[in-house]
Amino acid sequence: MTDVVSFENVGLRYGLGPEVLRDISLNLEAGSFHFLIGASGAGKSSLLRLMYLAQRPSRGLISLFGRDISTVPRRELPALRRRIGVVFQNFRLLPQLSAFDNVALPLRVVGVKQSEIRRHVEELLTWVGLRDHLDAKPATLSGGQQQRVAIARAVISRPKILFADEPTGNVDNQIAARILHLFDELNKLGTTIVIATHNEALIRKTRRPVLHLEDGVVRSAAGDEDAGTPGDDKPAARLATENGRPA
Amino acid sequence: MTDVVSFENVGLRYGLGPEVLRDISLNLEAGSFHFLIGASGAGKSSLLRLMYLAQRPSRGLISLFGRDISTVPRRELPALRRRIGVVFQNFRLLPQLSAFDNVALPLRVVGVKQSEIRRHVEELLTWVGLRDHLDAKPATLSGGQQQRVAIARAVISRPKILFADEPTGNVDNQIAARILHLFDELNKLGTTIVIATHNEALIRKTRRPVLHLEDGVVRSAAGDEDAGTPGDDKPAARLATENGRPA
Amino acid sequence: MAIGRGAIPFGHDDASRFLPWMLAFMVYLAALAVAGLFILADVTDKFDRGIENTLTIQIPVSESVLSDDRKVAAVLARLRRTLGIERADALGRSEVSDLLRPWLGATAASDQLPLPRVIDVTVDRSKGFRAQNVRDALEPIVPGIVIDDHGAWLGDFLRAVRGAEMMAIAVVFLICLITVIMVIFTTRTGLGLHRETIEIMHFVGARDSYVARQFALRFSLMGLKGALIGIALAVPSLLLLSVIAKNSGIGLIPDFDLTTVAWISIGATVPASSLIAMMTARATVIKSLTQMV
Amino acid sequence: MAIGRGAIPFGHDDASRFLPWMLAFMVYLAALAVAGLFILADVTDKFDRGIENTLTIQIPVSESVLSDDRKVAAVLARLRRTLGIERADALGRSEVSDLLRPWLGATAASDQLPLPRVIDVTVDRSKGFRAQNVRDALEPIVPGIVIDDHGAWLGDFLRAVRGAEMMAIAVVFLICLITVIMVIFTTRTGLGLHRETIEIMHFVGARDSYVARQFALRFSLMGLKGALIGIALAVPSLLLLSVIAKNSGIGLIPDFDLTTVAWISIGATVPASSLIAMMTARATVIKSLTQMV
Ligand SMILES: Nc1ncnc2c1ncn2[C@@H]1O[C@H](COP(=O)(O)OP(=O)(O)OP(=O)(O)O)[C@@H](O)[C@H]1O
Ligand SMILES: Nc1ncnc2c1ncn2[C@@H]1O[C@H](COP(=O)(O)OP(=O)(O)OP(=O)(O)O)[C@@H](O)[C@H]1O
Ligand SMILES: [Mg+2]
Ligand SMILES: [Mg+2]
Repeated sequence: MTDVVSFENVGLRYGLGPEVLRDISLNLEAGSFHFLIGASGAGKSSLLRLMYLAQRPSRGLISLFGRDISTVPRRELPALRRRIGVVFQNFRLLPQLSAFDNVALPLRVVGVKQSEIRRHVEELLTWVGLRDHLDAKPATLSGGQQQRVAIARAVISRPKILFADEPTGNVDNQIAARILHLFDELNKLGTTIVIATHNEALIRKTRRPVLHLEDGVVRSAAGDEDAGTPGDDKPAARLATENGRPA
Repeated sequence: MTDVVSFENVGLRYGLGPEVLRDISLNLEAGSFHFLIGASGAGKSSLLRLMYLAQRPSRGLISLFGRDISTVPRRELPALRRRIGVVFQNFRLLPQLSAFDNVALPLRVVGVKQSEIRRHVEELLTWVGLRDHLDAKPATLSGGQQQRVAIARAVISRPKILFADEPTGNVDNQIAARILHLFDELNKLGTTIVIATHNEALIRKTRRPVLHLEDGVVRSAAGDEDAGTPGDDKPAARLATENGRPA
Repeated sequence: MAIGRGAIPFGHDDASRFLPWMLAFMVYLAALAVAGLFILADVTDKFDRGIENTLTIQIPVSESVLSDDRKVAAVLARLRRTLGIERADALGRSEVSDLLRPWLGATAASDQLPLPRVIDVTVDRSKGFRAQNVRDALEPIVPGIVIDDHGAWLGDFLRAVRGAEMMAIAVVFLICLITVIMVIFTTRTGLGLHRETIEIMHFVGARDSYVARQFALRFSLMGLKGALIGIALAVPSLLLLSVIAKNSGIGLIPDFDLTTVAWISIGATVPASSLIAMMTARATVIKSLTQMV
Repeated sequence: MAIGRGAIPFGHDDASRFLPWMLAFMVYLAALAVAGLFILADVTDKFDRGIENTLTIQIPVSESVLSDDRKVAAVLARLRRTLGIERADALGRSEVSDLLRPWLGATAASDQLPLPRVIDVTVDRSKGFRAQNVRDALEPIVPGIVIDDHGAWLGDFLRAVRGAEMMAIAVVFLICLITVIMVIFTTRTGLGLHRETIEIMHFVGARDSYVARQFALRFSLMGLKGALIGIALAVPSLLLLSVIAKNSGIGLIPDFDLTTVAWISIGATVPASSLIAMMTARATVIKSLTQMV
C-alpha cells in the first residue's frame, strides 16, 4: 500500500505571521478519497497549496509519490506536476483563453495531438453542461460555469492526484452531485482525491472520510467519527497526532 | 408604498448571443428582502448587474428609486450608486488595498472624516471576524475572508438597496448565519435586499420570498409558494407574468 | 479631499515605473537639442553679418593710374546698378598698401610701386545676388578682374549650420510629440491595468473627476521625476561638452558657454514635460472614463 | 510543438503595443545616426590630407636679394629642426609671382618688382606641431615674418566634425543600451502582467523553456515590427535630407549620397534590433522564471 501524499511534522507560516499550520502529519494512500473541512481561515487552502507544490513548508517533510519534494530539482517539477490536478478556490482560469483552450492547456503542454485534444475536451465540457460555451472567454461565463471549466481543466489529463478547493461553492445541488459523480469515477480509476469544502450536505451524502483542520492541526474526522467508512475497504488516511504517533 | 426597483418587460442579450433574460417584469418594494434562485447560468448575476447599473438592458424599462435609469445623465450616476451596495460573486476587491482600505472606499469617495472611517470600518470588520486581518491585502486572505471583506464593503455605507451575489459560497454555515443576521439587521433599518444564492439551507432557514429565474423569466417563488411569508407584513415583490399582467 | 492617506493608491505597475525613465530620456534629448539650438544660433549670429556678405574686387594694375581710376569708376557705377549689391566702395591707396604690407614689406608704402585697386562690396544674398552675375557683368569692363567671394564657402557652411538649427527645432517638436504619445499610451495602459479599480470606484460612487485627479497627479509626478532625472543627466553632459570644446580649442564654436537665457530654456524642459504629462494624462483619462460603466 | 494554434497566446497587453513604437523610434534614431556617421566620415576624409596640414611662410621683401636668400636658408634650416614639420620648400620666383598675379597684375612678372619669398610647409599636427612655436622660433631670425596657418580654422572645423562623429557613435551605443533597457522593462512588465498565466502554465506542467520560447518569439516579432516601422520612416527621411542638401548646394557635404556600405549598415539596424529584443527578452524571462513557483 503506497502513500501518494505524506506529511511529517509540517508547519507553515506566511512571512513573519503566526503559524497557520503547525505539526501536520498525515498519509494519503493511493486511491483514497477525503474531504478536508474546517472553519473559514483554518488553513484548508494553505494545506492544499503545500500538497500541490505552490508553497514550501516552513518546516517538516512533505513527500509526493514517495519523493521528498525538497530534493526535487526545478527541472523535474513539470513532470511531477503533470500527475497532479488542481481546482483552485478562485478558479484561476486564463482570461485570454476560451473555455476550450483553458481545458486543453494541460494536454497542450505535454504535446497531445490536436484532434485528440478536441475530442477529449469537447466531451468533458459537454459532460459538465458547457457544450454551448466552448468558445466563451471566462469573463463571459457565469460563476458556476467558470467553476465547471476549472474542474474540467483539473481532470482532463487524468491526474494521479486531484486537489479540489471548494469546487461546488458556485453551483446548485444538482450540478454539485454531478461533479461529485465525476470525482467518484476518477477515484474508481485510481486517482487519489482531496476536496476542501464547506458544503456539509455534500459530505453527509457521500460518507467519505473527513480530515478536520482546526487550530493548525488535522484532527480525526469531525461529525463523521468513523473515518474511512466502516465496512468499506476504500483506503483511508492514517492520521497522526501532533507528536507524530498514529492516532 | 414605493417601489425601489421596477422592471418592465426587460430583456438582455450579450452581443449577438441569445436572450439571457427575456421579458422580466417585477417590482421590489422599499424594505423588502428577496432571494433570487435559479440554475447555474440561468441569469441571476445578469439580473443583478442590470439592477446595480453595471449593464444596460437590451430592451424594456428599468427604474431605480422611481427614476427611469435610461434618462439619468452620467454625472448623476455617482449619487445614485452611493445608495446601492453590491457584493459581487467574485468579490472584486482591490488587490492593492488592505482589507481596511477596501471597506473604507465607499466612505472615502464621499469624503467621510478619517476618524469616523476608522471607527466604522474597524467595528464592521471585527463583527465579521476579521479584526486580526485589517491590514492584510486580499491576496493573503482566505477565500471566505475575502468574501467577508466584500460584504463589509457593500454594507459599510448603509445603502438603500443591497444586492448580494452568492455571498455565502465560501464560508461555513456558522458564518453564513452571521452574515444573514447582518443583512436582517440592515433590512430592519429599511434597506431593500436581494440575495442570489444556491444555498438552499439558507433559504429554508429564513423563509423569505424567493424569485425563481428560469428560462430567462422570473417565476413565482419555487419551493416557497407563499411568496411574501404569510402573516408577516413585510413588503414583497409583486411578480408579473411574461405579458406584463400581475400574476 | 485628502490626496495622501485618503487617496486611492493606484499602485506601482511596471508601465509607470518605465515612463519616468522614458521621460528622462526625452528631457535629456530635449535639453541637448535646446542647448545645440542656442550654440548654433550663436555661430550664425557671429558670421551672419560678417564676411558672409562681403566681396572683394581687385582691378589689376595697368600702365596708367588714370586708366585705373576710370576703370574703378566704371566698375562702381555698374555694381551700383546690380541686384543685391548693398554697398560698394573703393579702398584708398593707404588701405590697399596696408592689405599688401605682409606681402610686400616696407616697399608697399613706397609711391613708386603700382598698387592694384580694391573695391569692398557688401551684398544681400537674400535679394538674389549671384557672384557669377557680377563676374559676367564686370569682365567686359575690366578684363582679368578678380572677384573674391568670401561668402561662397562660408555661405555653404552657414547653410549647413542653419540646417542643423532646423533639425534641432524639429527634434524638439518631435520630442514633445513623442512624449505626448508615450503618456497617452502609458495612461491607457494604466487605465487598462486599473480598469477593475476604476470600475469598482465607480460602483462605490466615485465621480469621474475624482478618478481623473488621481491619474493626473500621478502622471505629473512621474513627469516631474523623469524630467528631473533627465535634466540631472543633461547638465553635466553639457558642462562636459563645453570643457571638451574649450580644451580642443574649436574656434568655430567660440561661445560654448551657454547664456542665462539658454540655461533658463533648458531648465524649462522640466516644468514643460510634467505639464505635458499631466495634461495629456488628464485628457486621456476623462475621454476614456466616459466610455466606461 | 506547434507555435501557432497550439501555442499559448499571451494576449495583446498595452505594454507590448507600446514597445514596437518605442523600438521604431530607436531604430529611426539609430539609422539617422549611422547615416550621419558615414557622411561625417566622408567630410573628414575629404579634408583630412588637404589644406589642414599646410602652412605658408612669407619673408617680407628687404633691401637686398642676397639678404633675402640668406634669410630663406636660415628659416628652412630652422624649420627642418622643428618638431612636426614634415616638409619645407621655398617656392621659386615664378611660383610666387603666380601667387601674386591677381594682386599685382602684369607687373608681378617684371624682374624690377621685388617679390617676397614664400615657403610652403607640410606639417604633422599629430606630432605636437604648434604654429605659435614656429612663430616664436622664426621671429628672431626674420623680424616681421608672416606665418599663415591654413589648418588653423580648418583644424577647428575638422575637430568639430570629429566631435560630431564621436557623438554619433555614442548615440548609436546609447540607443542599443536604451533598447536593451526598454526590452527588459517591457519583458518584466509582461512577466508581471502574465504572472498568473505563467503560474498556471507551471501548475499544468509546462517547462520554463516552453514559457520562455513564447516570450522570446513574441519579443523578436515586436522588435522586427518596430524596426521595420523605424526603417520605413528613416529611409524617406534620409532621401528627403539628401534632396534638401543637394538643392541648397551645401558644398561642405558634397557626397550626401550614401554609399552601399552605408545603406547596408543602416539596414542592419533591423535584424540587430529584433535580435536584441529577442535575446534580452529570453534572458530576462529565464532569469525571472527560476524565481517563480
Ligand atoms: N499568501 C498569504 N500570506 C499571508 N497570509 C496568508 C496567505 N494566504 C493565506 N493566509 C492566511 O492564512 C490563513 C489560512 O488561509 P487559508 O486560505 O488556508 O484558509 P482556508 O481554510 O482555505 O479558508 P476559507 O475556507 O475561507 O477558504 C488565513 O488567516 C489567511 O489570512
Ligand atoms: N459578459 C457576458 N458576455 C456574454 N455572455 C455572458 C456574459 N455574462 C454572462 N453571460 C452568459 O449569460 C448567462 C447567464 O449568466 P449569469 O452570470 O447571469 O448566470 P448566473 O445565474 O449568475 O449563474 P451562476 O449561478 O453560475 O453564477 C450564461 O450563459 C453566461 O454564459
Ligand atoms: Mg480556502
Ligand atoms: Mg452568477
